[in-house]
Amino acid sequence: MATRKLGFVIRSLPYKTEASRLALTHAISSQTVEIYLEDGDLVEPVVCYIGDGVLNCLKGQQAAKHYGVTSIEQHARNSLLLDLNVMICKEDLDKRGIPDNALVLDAEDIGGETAAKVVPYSEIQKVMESVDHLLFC
Amino acid sequence: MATRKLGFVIRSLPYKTEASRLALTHAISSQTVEIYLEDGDLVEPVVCYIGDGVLNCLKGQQAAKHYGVTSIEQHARNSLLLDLNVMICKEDLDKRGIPDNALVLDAEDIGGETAAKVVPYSEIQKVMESVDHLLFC
Amino acid sequence: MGKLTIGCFSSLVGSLSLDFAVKLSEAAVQKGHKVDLWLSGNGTMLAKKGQKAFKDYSHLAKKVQELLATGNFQITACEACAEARGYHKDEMAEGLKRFSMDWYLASTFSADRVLHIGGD
Amino acid sequence: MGKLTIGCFSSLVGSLSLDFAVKLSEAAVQKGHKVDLWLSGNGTMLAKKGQKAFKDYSHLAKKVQELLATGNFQITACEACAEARGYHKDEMAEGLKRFSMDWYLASTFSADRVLHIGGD
Amino acid sequence: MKLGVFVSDFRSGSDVLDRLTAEKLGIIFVGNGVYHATVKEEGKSCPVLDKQAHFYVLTEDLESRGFTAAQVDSRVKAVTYSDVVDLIFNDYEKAIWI
Amino acid sequence: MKLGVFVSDFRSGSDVLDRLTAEKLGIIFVGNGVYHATVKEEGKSCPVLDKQAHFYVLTEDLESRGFTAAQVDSRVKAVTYSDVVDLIFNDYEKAIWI
Repeated sequence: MATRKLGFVIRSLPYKTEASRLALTHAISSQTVEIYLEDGDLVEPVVCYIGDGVLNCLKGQQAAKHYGVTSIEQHARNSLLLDLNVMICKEDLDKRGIPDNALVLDAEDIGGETAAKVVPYSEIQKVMESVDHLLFC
Repeated sequence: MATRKLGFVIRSLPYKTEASRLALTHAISSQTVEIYLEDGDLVEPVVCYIGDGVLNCLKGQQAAKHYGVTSIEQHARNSLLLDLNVMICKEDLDKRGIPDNALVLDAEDIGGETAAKVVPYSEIQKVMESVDHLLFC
Repeated sequence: MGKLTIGCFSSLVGSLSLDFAVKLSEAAVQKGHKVDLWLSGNGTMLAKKGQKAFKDYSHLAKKVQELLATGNFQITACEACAEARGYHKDEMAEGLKRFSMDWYLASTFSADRVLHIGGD
Repeated sequence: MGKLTIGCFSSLVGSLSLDFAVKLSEAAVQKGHKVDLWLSGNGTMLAKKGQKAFKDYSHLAKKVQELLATGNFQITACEACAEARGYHKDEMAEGLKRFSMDWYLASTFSADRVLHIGGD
Repeated sequence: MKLGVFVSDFRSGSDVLDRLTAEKLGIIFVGNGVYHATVKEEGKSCPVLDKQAHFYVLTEDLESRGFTAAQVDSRVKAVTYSDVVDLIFNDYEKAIWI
Repeated sequence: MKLGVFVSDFRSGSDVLDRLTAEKLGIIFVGNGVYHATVKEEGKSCPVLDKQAHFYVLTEDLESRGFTAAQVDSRVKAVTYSDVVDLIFNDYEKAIWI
């Protein structure tokens, strides 16, 4: 019985590459990983947004309307619906003048119980140190 | 009977994307474009390297040895072998401390007759103004 | 009414540049212009038939067919770029052509405007 | 001897990141390590069979087969990412597997080291 | 020349843009270029907007990324794909993508 | 933590790199990251080399781009793929790619 922690650190802008979308879909896939593992073993992801990556968290993304693809906002909501541990770097939000109310911070309306946390970079650094593996993108 | 001039302006680094390689192979394909055109009609490319794009012109690229792919140097030599008009921005070379003798400036050894020219940016600006279409990459 | 030639080297999924190229083509055709779309590099991914539509991924196959049906839109993939990725002639989506790169240059010869989307 | 899991999302041709992933796998296997290589996003382009070798393009199919033959190398492509690009099950190169994304996470569970190449 | 420049990225291309000159210069923010028109850093709007040029931003790409036209810098005009076609054919002789 | 960072690009990633701290930090220039180890701009070597870290550059990627080990900044050690495997397994506990 063991738990391995994976730190997904999203530093890329949305849409120009698939990096942030795939980080979220991979993190979410932790929900079904048990089929490959022994009883009691777990993979626990934490998702951190830093740098330009914080722009993935903006509310109101209309990518589905204009391009017919799921928005990154929707993936972010799904990650919260599944109660993943999500952190957004406060300094990077402040630098870009993004207020908390512009962000996808919870998925309460669809049943998510865990909110994303806006935290100082030092908290994210601690996550990087505590996880077993780091996945930057 | 008409000639249309195309300005390929290479500003990308080699290898990270196919941008510079494809710019050169497309410019070179002007040699066979007549099969689609009426007698006497021509497409005449000029190739300009600016910004980080000047790093495509370095001699001694061993991409074939290490990765089994034709080097950008080889494509640059092919463009000179076929006597394309090639210009490299002097300010961008100077900024990066790259001397002329580090560059692929001719393909004399394989029969090319036209050398690439190291020119001030103002000359490249003139080319941009004089061509019919601009193709940046 | 004019002719617009677009070259696009960007991959099918992710960058949205191919989406841009197709949507710009659509807007131009709707205004009565003619459009040639040239796919090279990773852009040739659009030429493969049998792409499954998922909500998470760009799916341009249908729009391309609608544009082809107008008669004012041509789409051609670079032959070598396609083969290098394992897309053979019999795997091409319907209505798409394959030629060598000189096709693109010939298209620019008679184009009023050219937009070259040259990177990934 | 350890286990290295590499995830690579980069396209087959152009970025050379897939080349990096395959060459790093080779070096690791030669030193007695085990390697799992996960292909997602545009990285799934490597999974398509029938890629023609041209001098201008990365051609990794042969090296992948050599690595598979050692028995210390697994390579798996993301099923949805492949389907979205039109790579169906019968078009997979020999020896490559297809699974959903949880396969990758399971591979990291038992890995000593993980290298995630997450962009194009 | 009359040059229309499609700016498709947020963190690259400024070296090219800084040097470009044209009798008439249009800068059209598309893709992740739309952040130039919307994101202020340390309270300052993007330096590219100080250039002598006409600025446009593609509404579809703006909205896809979670912005509305109200959040766009006042120097930048929101346009649609249909408008972009007219810009290409009527306002600029050459178009480049960076 | 002991962290190995693969730096694969020339013009992006410095925002991430500037903030990273680690008990032992290794920076491995690969792909177009090799220009950090070889190109001086305005006569100055790349600021990333002033960071407190161990620096490596992948010889295969260096040579592919037309450089030799002799042109590499003296703070950077040229390594092969085989060496990189040892760095990953022996010298650093975590590896990231930026």
